[in-house]
Amino acid sequence: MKLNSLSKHYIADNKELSVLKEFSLEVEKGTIVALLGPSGCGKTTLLRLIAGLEKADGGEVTLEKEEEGPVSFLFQEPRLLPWHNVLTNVELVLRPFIKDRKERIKEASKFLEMVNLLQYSRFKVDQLSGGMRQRVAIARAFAFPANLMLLDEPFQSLDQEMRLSLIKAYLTLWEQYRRTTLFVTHNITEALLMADTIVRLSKKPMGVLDTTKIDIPQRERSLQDPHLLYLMGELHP
Amino acid sequence: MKLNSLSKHYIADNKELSVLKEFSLEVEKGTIVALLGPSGCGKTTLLRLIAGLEKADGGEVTLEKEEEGPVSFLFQEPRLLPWHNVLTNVELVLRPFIKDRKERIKEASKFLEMVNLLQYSRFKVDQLSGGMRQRVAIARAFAFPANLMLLDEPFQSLDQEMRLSLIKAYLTLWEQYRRTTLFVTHNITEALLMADTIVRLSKKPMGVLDTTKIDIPQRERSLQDPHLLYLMGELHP
Amino acid sequence: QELQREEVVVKMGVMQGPSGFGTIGLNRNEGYLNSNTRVEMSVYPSPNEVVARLVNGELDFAALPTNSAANLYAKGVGIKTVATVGEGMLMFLTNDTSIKNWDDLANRKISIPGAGSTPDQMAKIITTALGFDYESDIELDYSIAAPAQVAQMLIAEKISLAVLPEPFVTLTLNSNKNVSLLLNIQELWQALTGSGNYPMTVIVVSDKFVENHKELLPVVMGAIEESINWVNSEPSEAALLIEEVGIMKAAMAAPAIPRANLVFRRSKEGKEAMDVYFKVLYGFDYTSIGGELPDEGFYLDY
Amino acid sequence: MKGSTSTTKIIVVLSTLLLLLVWQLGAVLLDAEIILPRVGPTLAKFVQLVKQPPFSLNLLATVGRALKSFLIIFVVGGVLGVLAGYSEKLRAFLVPFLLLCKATPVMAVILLAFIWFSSGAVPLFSAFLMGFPAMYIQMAEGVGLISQPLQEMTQIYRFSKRERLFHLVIPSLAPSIITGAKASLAMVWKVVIAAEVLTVPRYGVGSRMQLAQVHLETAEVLGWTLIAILLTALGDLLFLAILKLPKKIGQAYRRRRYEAQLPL
Amino acid sequence: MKGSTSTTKIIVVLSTLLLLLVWQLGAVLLDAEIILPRVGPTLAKFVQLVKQPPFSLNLLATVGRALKSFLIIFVVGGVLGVLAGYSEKLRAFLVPFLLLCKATPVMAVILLAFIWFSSGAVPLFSAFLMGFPAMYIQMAEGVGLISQPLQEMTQIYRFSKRERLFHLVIPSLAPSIITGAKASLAMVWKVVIAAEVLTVPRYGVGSRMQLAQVHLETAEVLGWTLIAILLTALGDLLFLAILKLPKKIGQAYRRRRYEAQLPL
Ligand SMILES: Nc1ncnc2c1ncn2[C@@H]1O[C@H](COP(=O)(O)OP(=O)(O)OP(=O)(O)O)[C@@H](O)[C@H]1O
Ligand SMILES: Nc1ncnc2c1ncn2[C@@H]1O[C@H](COP(=O)(O)OP(=O)(O)OP(=O)(O)O)[C@@H](O)[C@H]1O
Ligand SMILES: [Mg+2]
Ligand SMILES: [Mg+2]
Repeated sequence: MKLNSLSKHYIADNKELSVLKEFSLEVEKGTIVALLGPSGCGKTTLLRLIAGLEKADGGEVTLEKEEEGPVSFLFQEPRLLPWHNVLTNVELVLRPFIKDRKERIKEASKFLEMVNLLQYSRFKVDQLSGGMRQRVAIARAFAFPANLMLLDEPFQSLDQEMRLSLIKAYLTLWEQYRRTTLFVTHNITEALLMADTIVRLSKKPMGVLDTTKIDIPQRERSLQDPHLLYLMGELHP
Repeated sequence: MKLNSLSKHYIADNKELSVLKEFSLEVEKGTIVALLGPSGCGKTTLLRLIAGLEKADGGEVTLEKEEEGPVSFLFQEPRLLPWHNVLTNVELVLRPFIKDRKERIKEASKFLEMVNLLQYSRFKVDQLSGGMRQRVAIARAFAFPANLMLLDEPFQSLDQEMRLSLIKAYLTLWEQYRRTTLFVTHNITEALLMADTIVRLSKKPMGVLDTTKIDIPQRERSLQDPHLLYLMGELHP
Repeated sequence: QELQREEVVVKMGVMQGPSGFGTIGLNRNEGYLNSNTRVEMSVYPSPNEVVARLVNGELDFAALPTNSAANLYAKGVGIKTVATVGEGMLMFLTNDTSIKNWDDLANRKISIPGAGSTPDQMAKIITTALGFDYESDIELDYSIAAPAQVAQMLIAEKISLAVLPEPFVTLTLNSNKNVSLLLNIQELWQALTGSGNYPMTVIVVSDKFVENHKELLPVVMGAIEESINWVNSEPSEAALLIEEVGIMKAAMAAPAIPRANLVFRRSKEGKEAMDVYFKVLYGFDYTSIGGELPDEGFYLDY
Repeated sequence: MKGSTSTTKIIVVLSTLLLLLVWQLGAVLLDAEIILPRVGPTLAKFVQLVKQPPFSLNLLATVGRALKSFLIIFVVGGVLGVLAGYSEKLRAFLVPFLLLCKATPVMAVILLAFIWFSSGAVPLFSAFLMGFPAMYIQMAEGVGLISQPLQEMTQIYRFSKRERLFHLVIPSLAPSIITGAKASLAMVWKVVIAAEVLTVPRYGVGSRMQLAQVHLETAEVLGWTLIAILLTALGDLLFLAILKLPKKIGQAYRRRRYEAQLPL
Repeated sequence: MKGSTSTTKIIVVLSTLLLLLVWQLGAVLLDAEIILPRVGPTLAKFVQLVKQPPFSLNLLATVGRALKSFLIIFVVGGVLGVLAGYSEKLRAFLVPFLLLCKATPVMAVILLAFIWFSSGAVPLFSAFLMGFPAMYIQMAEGVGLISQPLQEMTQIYRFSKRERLFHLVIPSLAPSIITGAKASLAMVWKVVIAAEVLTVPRYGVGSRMQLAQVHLETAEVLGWTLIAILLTALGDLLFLAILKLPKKIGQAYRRRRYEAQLPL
């Protein structure tokens, strides 16, 4: 995927707020890219532009052939359908792909199992805690057979243990399909464990501060690894 | 504050879900207590019980005299008034305490400065990014002159730098008034830097796994401190 | 001993339409009958309101459909009838040239303005007398309630048969040459009952007024009689007054006055015709006169 | 509005009794049976009316008209409202028509209705004109309140038109549908009866009312009015039942309330 | 509904023209001037009516009545609605009264109104009965849609009653207030004119209509109808202006929409 001098501005408080100005970034096909940046710098805006939810003022997004088609977007908020239960929320996005209802429920349940919510399948959305909602959204995003993954702070409001287990689960999935993945995070550990490339962003208008490539295959990484620890130190503010 | 065998259950999916069962905890007056626990274990429910937003099925909350009166509750979601701008959202909670409008705006601005949003004072809530909203909520909760602070994942969706600076800011405030503070977090670093006591919680029904006291005064703590690093290792899952 | 007594205001209510024509002459001298008696006339759009005000005691005199007067009396409202001021003036009209005779009415739809009104009752009485069962042999349609609108539809030839009162009869005949008189209800009534025309409008007076101002009764009634005579003799002048109080445009009222059968008959003289009328109504639909024939007390002579 | 608990039921009964008391007091003070009969005679008349043989015919005729109008309004108003909610152009296109509906006095239209339709259709037509705007506006405004983020979500996850309709639009609109339908139905009862009073069809509550009115049988008029009130009450109860019974709609309603309760 | 752009304006004009065309076609086909005159003569009559001297008196009388009824409905319906939204007991207490409003045929009430008030008050009274439920229901349901989390927030941060009203309740209710007020106002125009037709006060658009009707001046009836339509249109424009002008309300309205758009 290539982001080619994207520009985007908003009007707020009677002033023009330039969020992106000729922002360019190249993302290698099939890799995971972590985006780190201060709050309000424009990360969500960038993902929305890529997903086509927002129109850029200038510039363009070029996708590789394998990246075209359905996009999975894990929004910064869970965005669940409040009138459905947990299972239906996940199962619904599988409808175009799995015609058989039983099969579909089985597939959805697999992902609910992954986020450890299988026993809450029949709970209504308003009966869940904040973290549980986020996990349903994760199950939905991961279950959707997309060619491109955009994840906006995917593991926020989850405890450390759940975080690590979901990272592992995602990596297993990713190794299977090698979907290009962009994910926004504020957690350096997360970035170190998952990303092929870590991109640090600056504010106003958003620009690339630095790019760090990590050559260790994801499944071999460990937080005890001195190279990763070194990188962590480097990346810390 | 004493939590005395609190019980709370919900009805969901036609079943009874016991969230708290005879849960007891003692919190020393004027200290900061961090609550760590898996997603969905009942942390938010506990804070809501203390704040009086939910009624316990049994047990009671006993407050010290200094803890009675106004409570500041930083909800898990920002809960801002969408028809007001950033400044008004903060300024409104100061009305009963500062009669003079100019004074009040000055005070509110001080806290907006703290969360680094002063220049966004006139932005409407729907023009903010997720992290910016959270920061407005933080400014409001900190500005409110409460005798008891309940913070539900206060620094979620903020970048590392902002997190550290807000922790510092809160500690400065806290040293001034010594308000008893309960805060929920999934971030062990946060807990280590802020808490006098770290309470780890278990699930179903919620119970205290273990309690760790940290005797180093907050302002002397550093992430390089081997004792803290040791504790971090201990607390990691 | 012509002392300047306090002025007496006599409140009179009439309905919009031809029943309000006769008394219009009372307005000539701003309502003053003499130096200290003044008639204050109000025109109400529907009989309902006249009834309400009468029951409420706000009116001393009122012009009412004859059967409504009997109905009120039967229900114990303190009123009496003092004179008949209007007689029948209803016609069957048609714009369908294929309808020439009364027996052509079979299976036709006849538009009647106002269910339960005098046109409705007369239509039922007459068609029954002609040998129809109005429930099945013909169709009485009430879906256009206002006589003006029925006239409108007849002129526009959107309906073909209707029963209409004056002045709409005159208006319709003048507006569309295809419209013709099919049946004169009055003539049929006379043939049927052997009596004269039926009383359609009466003047009633409240018992309270009779009690308090018995001496004024002849004054007021005399003025009404004089007014009716004046209206009948000077239709175009009367029409101007009619327009002024908001009953109807002069141009429409003037040609209709001569055909509106405005009369003045003291109750003593009119009682016979009323008796016949009430008996027939009683046989047809006794609720329309309150369930019983009015007794002697209904008629007041002065 | 929650299901009635026993307290609220008692309050409803008490306040009904209070109204009856006010009526009785008014009647005693007025002391004119022809204008306002007392409660006793009216209720007696009411019972008599209900027992009289053509009662069910009159009732069914009115109920039939009302339900027919209501169904037409519900479908036409619902569909047009949703479409107009999405298309600013359709909304603009319908502005004059809606104005016409809202502003044209029934009287001015009755003649045209009489010509275009059979006379029996006049109540239907008037009811449509009066009831349509309520439903339409509720739906059009309801569409504007559909959650934009959820809309984006269905877009991203490629919901088909059908799925979007059933899993986003209809559940989101449930409260609007119910408010609109309730308002329209209440309107429809009233207008149908009023139109019956005006056009006096062979059978109908309004026809009976009109005749009773002409005959100055006030107790009967009030008796029929009571029947009209009970019909309306029945309609309301039906909606409460709808809110309770079919889980989907009811839940959607409650859930939409919840959704509206989400903070920033 | 966004402010009208030039495209939507053009569409409104076109659709108005279309309606006029339909009218003209209908008139030509019917070919009965007395029932449906053509567009030209009607517009001519309209212009003539507007120029005639007592025009403004008639207009002002009707507008006065409508605004008076509307204000009463707005205040009474608004306040009672909000209170009923909070108190299930008040809601239950008002159930019978509301039923009465919704179900009692205007005809049955007009008689009583004749007696209790001067006939000038009959339009006010009828308009109140017809328009009150729309406002009340909107407000009562609107209260149910006030964000529970924000309500909790104001509780925690100890907002005074006054502050809660101005910073939570009223902004949250803004869309309900506007929908309710629009619905009521539309109803009020119609009912006031209908009541004027029935009671024929000295001045009033409805009175003129009734007289024109009696005189079979159909063009004049339609001319007055046009005036009624324009009045209603004016009311709608006023609401659009209110939505645009005072920043607070307008923004609250838009923001409430945004709030409703928040996902779980
Ligand atoms: N209104 C409700 N109805 C039914 N169940 C509820 C309700 N609110 C919370 N629960 C349940 O109570 C449990 C605890 O919820 P709570 O929000 O306290 O969790 P938490 O510890 O704050 O989790 P998180 O870290 O994810 O926010 C969850 O299992 C949740 O499903
Ligand atoms: N609709 C809008 N109108 C005006 N300004 C907006 C709008 N949406 C976003 N912005 C502004 O754009 C900037 C970037 O927002 P964005 O949501 O992309 O930030 P972010 O990097 O995702 O931040 P966070 O980590 O806090 O989520 C912010 O300053 C915000 O105020
Ligand atoms: Mg963001
Ligand atoms: Mg929580």
